[in-house]
Amino acid sequence: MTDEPSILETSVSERLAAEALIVDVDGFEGPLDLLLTLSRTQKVDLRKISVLQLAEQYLAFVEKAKELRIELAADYLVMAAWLAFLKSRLLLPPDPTEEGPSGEELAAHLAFQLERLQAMRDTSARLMGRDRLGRDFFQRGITEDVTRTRRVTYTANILDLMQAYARIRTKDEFRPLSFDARESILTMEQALDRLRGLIGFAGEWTDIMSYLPDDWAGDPKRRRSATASTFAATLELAKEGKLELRQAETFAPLQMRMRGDARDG
Amino acid sequence: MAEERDDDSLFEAPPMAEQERMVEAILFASAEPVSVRELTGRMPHGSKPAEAVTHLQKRYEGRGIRVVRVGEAWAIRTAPDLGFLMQKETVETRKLSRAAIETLAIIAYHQPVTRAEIEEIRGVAVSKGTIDQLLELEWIKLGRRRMTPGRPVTFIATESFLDHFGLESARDLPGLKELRQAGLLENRPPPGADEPD
Amino acid sequence: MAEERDDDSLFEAPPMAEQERMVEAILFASAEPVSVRELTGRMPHGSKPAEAVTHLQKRYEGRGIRVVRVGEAWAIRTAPDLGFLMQKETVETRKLSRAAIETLAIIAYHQPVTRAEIEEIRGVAVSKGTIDQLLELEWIKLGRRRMTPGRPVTFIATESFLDHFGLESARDLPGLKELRQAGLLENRPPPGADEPD
Repeated sequence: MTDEPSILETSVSERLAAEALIVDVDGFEGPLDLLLTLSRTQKVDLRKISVLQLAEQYLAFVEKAKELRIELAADYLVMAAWLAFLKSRLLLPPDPTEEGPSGEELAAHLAFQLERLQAMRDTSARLMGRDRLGRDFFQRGITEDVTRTRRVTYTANILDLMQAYARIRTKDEFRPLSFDARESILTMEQALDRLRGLIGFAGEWTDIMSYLPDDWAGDPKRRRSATASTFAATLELAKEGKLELRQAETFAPLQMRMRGDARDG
Repeated sequence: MAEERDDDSLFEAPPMAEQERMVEAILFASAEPVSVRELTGRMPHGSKPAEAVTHLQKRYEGRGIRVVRVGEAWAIRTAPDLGFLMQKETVETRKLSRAAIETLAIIAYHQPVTRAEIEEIRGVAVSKGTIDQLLELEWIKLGRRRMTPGRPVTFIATESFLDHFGLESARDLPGLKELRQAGLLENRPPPGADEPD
Repeated sequence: MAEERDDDSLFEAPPMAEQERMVEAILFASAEPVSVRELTGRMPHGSKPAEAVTHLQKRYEGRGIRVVRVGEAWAIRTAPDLGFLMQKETVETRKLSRAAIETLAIIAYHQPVTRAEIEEIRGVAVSKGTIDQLLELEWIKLGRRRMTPGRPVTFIATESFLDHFGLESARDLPGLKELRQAGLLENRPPPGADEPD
């Protein structure tokens, strides 16, 4: 019993405070926040805090919560287990064979974390207490002063962009992002092979569309691919001097025929 | 604020120079011209806004902005001879369409990417207008041609894109897992609930 | 471009007093801060807006409106001591949760900072919606990815953040120097941990 004096010797007011804390348990934002609140009862600068005493305060709090059948979230219990470990490290003489950081190092880091959290709390209060735009100082009330040119510009922010991407990708989540639609693509090599075989028959000007493979002329997707690759293939053959191409006007049908010298010879 | 009125300064108006400052701030921040009556209502008791506004008007003579009377009210306006500088202020901003933002997202995440690949990922055709719009906004540009048959052009995101979206580089865009952690994958509207492309 | 050399006077920058007027008009007409780069783009060739704006700032000292620096940009804002006159213009901002305020402060003081680091400092997971809310307010944005395993995304504070809190730059954050000297902005890994992340 005497080895836990700090719990038994707490005054009535401190016990009341502890109970008030328990009622408030939902108000804490995690174990570190709870530790910071508990540390205030020591009424010293955070740099001079007794981590041992703080560990005991925390463990007493968790004990009390158990008595009152208040369920604490797992991370509070994880912290309790860690503090119990820390406490034993701090109380027992250091074991030179033991690996890892010493109790003092761990305690110092905890004190650092508390001090850092407190510092961020203080600065956030200072920040929010500053003169603020729209509350203490103001921007120009009318922005459109001179109406001269009207230019439409489009805008989007990073959230829109990420949401759009997420929307597309979750829709596709179970579909691999590979090109599985190969069966509706006629490659240029295929078209070239085909045309080389047929070119000898093109003595007269003929619409190149008539050279599409039969089974590629129906389905629009296949037709589009076949048209593109066939056209590319005719360009390739024209470059090789095997055929001539002509078009009466923009968007008119493209016609091809065997080159004259090839025809004659 | 209320405590300031407790002593005998209660009925003493602030000095004219101070009143002038007040009129200046009010006219600046108001969305509409402000009448003398409204100024009187907003300024400390005993103030003479009509006088203050005249001083202010004089002070701004020849400056880049002027104090002008608009009917019964007062406003601050830019000097008319500087109107040529203001052309940028009359820009109308519109939200980018869903088709455009999705196309842009795909280009940003997958660049360099061809139009066929964009269509593959989106699962719908990408209209020429969409690509043109993004090109015009200078958020995308043409990249190297893909060394595949037909040598299709690819699209990549531009510096202006990074600028506009406040990114240092396109690699800084968060991945799907990070998007999920940020809760951005949940507000997904049900399919078909949105406007068509 | 080459033709500019043909007639010197044609492209001579306006006198500094005139440039000051121009900067005054441009800053005045825009609700958002205007960067020096944009000023340069809008003013006649050869103008020195950075110099003009400094003159202008001096001119407005002690007035009801002030010329303030916001990061790399400049803006005109009403003097904070006159806020009491502006009830009508006050914009009701959504109240930020304590978690959001602390997260914002951590990002501002520790930037660039990863989500894991924010959680390490607060000792609790960053709840869903907190980062979202700050992004939506445009007070934070994505920074460069951290070059550590997993290449986590980082967050940094924006120009709007500076504007909202009346800060000239992130270096002017209150207490920054003291915090740094006290070592409280260091990313100190827990003893015995190999990898901070």
